[in-house]
Amino acid sequence: MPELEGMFGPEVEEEETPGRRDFFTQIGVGACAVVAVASGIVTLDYLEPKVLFEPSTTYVAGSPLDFAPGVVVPNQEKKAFVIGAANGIYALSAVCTHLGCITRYKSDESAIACPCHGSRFDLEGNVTHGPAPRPLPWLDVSQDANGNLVVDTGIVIARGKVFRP
Amino acid sequence: MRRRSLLIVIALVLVATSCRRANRPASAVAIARPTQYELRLGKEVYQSYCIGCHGDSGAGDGFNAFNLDPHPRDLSDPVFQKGKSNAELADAIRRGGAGVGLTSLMPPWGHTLDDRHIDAVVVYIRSMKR
Amino acid sequence: MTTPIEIIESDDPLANPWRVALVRPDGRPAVHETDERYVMTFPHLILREIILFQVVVIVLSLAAILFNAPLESIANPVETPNPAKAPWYFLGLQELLHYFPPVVAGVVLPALVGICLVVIPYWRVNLEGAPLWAAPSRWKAPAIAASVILLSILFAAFSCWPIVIPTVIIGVAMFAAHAVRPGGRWQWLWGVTLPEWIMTWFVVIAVVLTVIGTFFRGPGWSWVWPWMDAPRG
Amino acid sequence: MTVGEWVRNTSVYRSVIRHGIAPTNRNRSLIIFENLFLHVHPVKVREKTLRFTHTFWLGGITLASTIILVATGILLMFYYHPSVPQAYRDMKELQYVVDNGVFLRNLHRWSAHLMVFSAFLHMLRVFYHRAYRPPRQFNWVVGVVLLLLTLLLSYTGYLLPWDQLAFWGVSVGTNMAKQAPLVGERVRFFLLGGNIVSENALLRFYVLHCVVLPVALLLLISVHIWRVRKDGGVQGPPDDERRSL
Amino acid sequence: MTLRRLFALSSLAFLIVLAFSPVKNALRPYRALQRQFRVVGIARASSGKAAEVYSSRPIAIQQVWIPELNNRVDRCTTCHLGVVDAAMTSAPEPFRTHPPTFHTPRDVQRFGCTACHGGEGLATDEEDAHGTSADATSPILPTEFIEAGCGRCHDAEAVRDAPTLSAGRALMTKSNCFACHKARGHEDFRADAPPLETLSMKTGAEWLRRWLSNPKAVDANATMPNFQLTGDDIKVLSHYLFARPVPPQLQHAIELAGAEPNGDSARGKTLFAESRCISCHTVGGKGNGSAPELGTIASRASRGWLIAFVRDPHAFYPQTKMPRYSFTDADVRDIVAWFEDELKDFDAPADILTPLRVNQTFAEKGEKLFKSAGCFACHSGVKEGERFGPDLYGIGELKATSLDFGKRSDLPRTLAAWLDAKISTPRSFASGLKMPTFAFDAAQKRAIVTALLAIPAIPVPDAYRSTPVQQAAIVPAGPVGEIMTRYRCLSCHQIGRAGGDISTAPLTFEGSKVNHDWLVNYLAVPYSIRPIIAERMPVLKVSKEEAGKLADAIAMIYVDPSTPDDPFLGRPASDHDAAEGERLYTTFGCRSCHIIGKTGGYYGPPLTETKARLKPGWVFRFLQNPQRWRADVRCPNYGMTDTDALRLTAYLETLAEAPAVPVAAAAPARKEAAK
Repeated sequence: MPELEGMFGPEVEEEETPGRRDFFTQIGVGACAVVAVASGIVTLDYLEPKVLFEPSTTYVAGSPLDFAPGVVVPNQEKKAFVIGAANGIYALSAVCTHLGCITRYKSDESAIACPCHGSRFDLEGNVTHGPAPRPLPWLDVSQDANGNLVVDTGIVIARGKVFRP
Repeated sequence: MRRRSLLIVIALVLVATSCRRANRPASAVAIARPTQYELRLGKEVYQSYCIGCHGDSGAGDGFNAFNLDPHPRDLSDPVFQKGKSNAELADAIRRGGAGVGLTSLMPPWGHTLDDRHIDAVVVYIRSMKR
Repeated sequence: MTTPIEIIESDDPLANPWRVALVRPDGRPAVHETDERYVMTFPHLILREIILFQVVVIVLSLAAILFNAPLESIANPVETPNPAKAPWYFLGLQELLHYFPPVVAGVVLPALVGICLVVIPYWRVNLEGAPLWAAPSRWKAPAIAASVILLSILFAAFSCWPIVIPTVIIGVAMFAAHAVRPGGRWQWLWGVTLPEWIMTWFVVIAVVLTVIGTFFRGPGWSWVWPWMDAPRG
Repeated sequence: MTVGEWVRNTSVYRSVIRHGIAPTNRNRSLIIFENLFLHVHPVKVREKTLRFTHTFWLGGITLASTIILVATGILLMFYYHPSVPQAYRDMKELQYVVDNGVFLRNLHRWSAHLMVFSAFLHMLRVFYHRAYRPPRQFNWVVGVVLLLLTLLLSYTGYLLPWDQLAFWGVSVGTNMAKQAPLVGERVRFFLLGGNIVSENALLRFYVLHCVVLPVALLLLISVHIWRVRKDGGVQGPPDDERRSL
Repeated sequence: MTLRRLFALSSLAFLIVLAFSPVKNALRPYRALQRQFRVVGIARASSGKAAEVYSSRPIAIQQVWIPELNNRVDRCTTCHLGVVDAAMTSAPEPFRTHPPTFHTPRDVQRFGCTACHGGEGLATDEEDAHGTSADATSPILPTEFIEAGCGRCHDAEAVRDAPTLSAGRALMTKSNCFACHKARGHEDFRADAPPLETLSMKTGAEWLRRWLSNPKAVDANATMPNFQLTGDDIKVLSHYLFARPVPPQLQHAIELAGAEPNGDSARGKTLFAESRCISCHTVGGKGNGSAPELGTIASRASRGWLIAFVRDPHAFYPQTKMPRYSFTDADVRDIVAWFEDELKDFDAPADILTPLRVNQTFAEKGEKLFKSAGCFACHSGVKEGERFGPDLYGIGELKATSLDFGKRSDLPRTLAAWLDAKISTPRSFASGLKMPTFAFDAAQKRAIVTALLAIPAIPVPDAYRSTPVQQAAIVPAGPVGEIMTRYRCLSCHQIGRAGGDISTAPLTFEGSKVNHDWLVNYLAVPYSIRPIIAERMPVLKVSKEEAGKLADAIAMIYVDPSTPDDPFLGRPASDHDAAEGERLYTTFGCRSCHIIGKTGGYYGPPLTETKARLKPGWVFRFLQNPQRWRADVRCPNYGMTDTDALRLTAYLETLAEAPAVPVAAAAPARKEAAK
């Protein structure tokens, strides 16, 4: 719009030299930019929770003696199964790998079944039927000072790593 | 540009130093003194179980001491205190005289007192040093 | 680029492009002036606005760094602090409650103030802006004197001295304005309009009541001196 | 070519900001009228309105504190549960756990006080400058309503920390409202969602404080500022008696 | 100042001021402490791997969250990083390991820190967490009163590891605090102060004046506090008390007794000593001290009253702990004759026992004062809802700022100081206060303050409350129960959790412990079982018939089902076993405390008469775990095998002599023991 240029009159200048003016402008704009960026970072920091009020991922499953081979003990709240095997004890996540429903143990069929879409798993977590894409993950099992089994649903371990008390 | 960033850095440093609080923990190597709590617990245990033979001040002059041979140990003796570590004292209390190769007249307390009581008694014994 | 700001004073719409149209003085918007110095909004106004914002943030941040917002113990419906005070901007009202029946102090007076504020621009006397004593009339002085005296007596009947005293002072000042000589140091007093007198009266009372309520009231709404330790209640 | 120049030459930049950066009056004008927020300003302003004593910037201070209040208020909402006793505990969380939480809370609190204070002073300034006169009558009324909204906002926010100060401040305040003839009891009942200051009251005050009143306030502020422009810009001291009707 | 320069300056100021809070945040003290902890931890780590754990610790807020315990959140471990870390024993604060207690370190996750210690668990800076400022909502409990923390959950019991707390609670009960003050768990409290009906026939105006002006000065064992009554108060109260009618039966009994001839003072002295009255009373300060001092008893009570009272204390004072001895009429006359001869205040005026002539006007005033001063709370009992003093609910968590310090500008503004002053000099806070002054010493005051600080504003949830099984003492109905009531067994002995603490022998399982025949003899003529303890059971003059009934009932009722009748399971111990047992007796060093034959210590009971006294099953179980029935038994647990315990039992069962060392031989040791 060069034809409009004249409408705005000549450029308005102040008494300062351009160098000085630039310097002050730059300080001002620079400081404001730093504030903008820094407040963004500080805001992100502010929004990051520093403490969590979430239930612990570990729970005490009981004495190892309670898990003879074939015993399956589900824990609804922590969404896990603790299963006694011939060579030890292991824990399975009860969260279906399909869409996250909580699976149930069918004692009459010795299988784990998902009520939502009919996925089925064997006692080692392998998919035997249905839409589930992956086997149920194995969870970390350890022993506390009193000798009780402690399951950590937050730690997934390699399949087949049976815990021997 | 350089002057600007310099100014900003100086400003930040100024801010940073001005709000540092003088709140430093003691040096890492310092050893804390026994708490009042431990001393009190130790004293209670001592006065329940030990005072009869070892006496109020630990000098081995309890009312039951007269019939004991060998005589109960003078626990306040600085030489004795220096010669035994806390672990040795606790061991002697736990296993008794017979357990550490001394007289069986000093009974073992390991089944009666738990570790915290024994440790507390050791702390209290240390406080009886003349 | 060192030429000073050049202010263009012209009625030429091409030279003053912000003026899209000229309107008659009785129309809207009421843009009358053509003989003023104008400057570019950017940077002159925008920069000032930014600085203003920055200063406000700086002042408030300093306050926020230096003074923590009050936080007392968790609300306990069975333990009334003594005195239980409303937020500071309501303490004038709470102070009024000390003198007047609740309906008057809690409803009538605030409602009156609110209505008065709203109707200000629709009253002729407010718009004319003539000094109080500019147009001499026979009834003005007696009427004002009567109002001041009546109001004083009314509030005195409730022993509301924080209102009576400002009322009397303002009343005296109004008549003092009548007496000031033009051209003297006090000339501005003569120029004060009636609405301004009333508003001043209202502001002084509001400030006095709020200050009393905030600083001078202790347990049981009794009078305390803020620099003395309030008795614990 | 510096990075700045390169950025300014990208088509994305140019699609957003259409004017150059050279300090020409044309660019400066474009800055104003190509920006939604600055558009409320004219391109040029009367120089004398920039003087401090013209307005004492009181409206600006009020607006600035409003902006601070909105920003800090939104951030504070992330950590606030309007329930008993969690509300009070959240104050402690802000203080002890959340990074900069206590600073934001302080800032919010002091800004609120400043806003009430500066809005009141702004009203006095306008009155004594006789800036309520035509054509600004309506804007004066809007301003009075804004002052009322400011008071209500501050008051509703007063309860939210759920500490003794808040609880009894609000108890005293709502009991004053109760004195109104006929409607007083009902008003208090509706305001508190019950007969006592309880969790219901906390929730109501929360909704009023965070949704209803701010929306009303921001709408009216827009009207208020728009009307300032429409009514001929800020009006300073009435030195020019030609304008009195 | 040009606009741009102003802009530059304000922008810089804007930046600096806004940077303040984040920088301050980054420099929060706990972060520095956590870095310091890494250094300390690495220096103390036993292995490279352990050091690795310290160095990789994140700098973050630590917390213990216990939703079940009033949603408690304790962040103390943010700074106190070594609380459960055994490597940090004797490390500098705040990293030091918590001193081992019953609950630490094992229960830290279950209770957090502030449940016991107080303080603001949410806080992450020292001043707020410890609540050291005057207006802190929750100041930390001073270490001096730390046992108050135990009392928050253990709210109705004596806690073994908290002797100060337990002592404070016992002292509060004994001092009848709950007669005036409401407190949780003490709603049904009834003071057992003596009834005042027979006062006009018991004592005189002068003695009453002395008593009312300061009970402790008259009798050091007095539980009644000093009401700081004025001369006029005492006068009108005396008139009221002397105006109260005496029940006709008692009046009759006292009058008859007063008319009886004088007894034999010398015989009375012997009887008094034999009966071991000082098991409860004191004479000249010697004795147990749980009952009144008898050193000046003849100047305190009239002869007739004393005779009638000793014959049947329960008719005068139903709640008394004093047993009704089976004295003959002459016995009592003799004992009181000895009182009249020897136990007298010889400096007292002759009219100390002269009754008052009642003025009815004064008596009416006195009745009002009896009510307004709160005398009735202890002496006539109060109905529920009529408690005289302020409630004690939540007193342990009052905020210092809400306390009324009144005139006491000298006190530090803390709850502990306020409570201490309240129980030391209750009336120093303002005029017109009614709480009387108790004469507590410093240790007692500390104990009571501890017990008071243990009363929380909100009781802990039931899941966290330690609720001891409140079993009432099983006392059989019928004649045996009557005998036990008459002799007030429970005044000294414990049965279950009920009963007095004077005797060290609880009766709960006494039937499993001692032989029936021995018990019959012992009840008739008790003797001191342990030579170092001079105090023994009083000679109650129990008849053989009564003793037999009691022993039968004890053998039947107070039985521990887990104690075998025959530890040898039908295979009688051989001589070899007994010989082995004798060897073990030496090996274990039992003789350092026990006497067999002529040698041994005075600490435990002599074992010479074991077969006659103790049942073998009980001996066997005792040897296995001496603390089985009473935690404070001093005999060490040797961790014996069953075989060893059985052999030792076999040996002890061979011992059936009469006590080898007469009681008097242990005399030098008694004073020590009495301490």
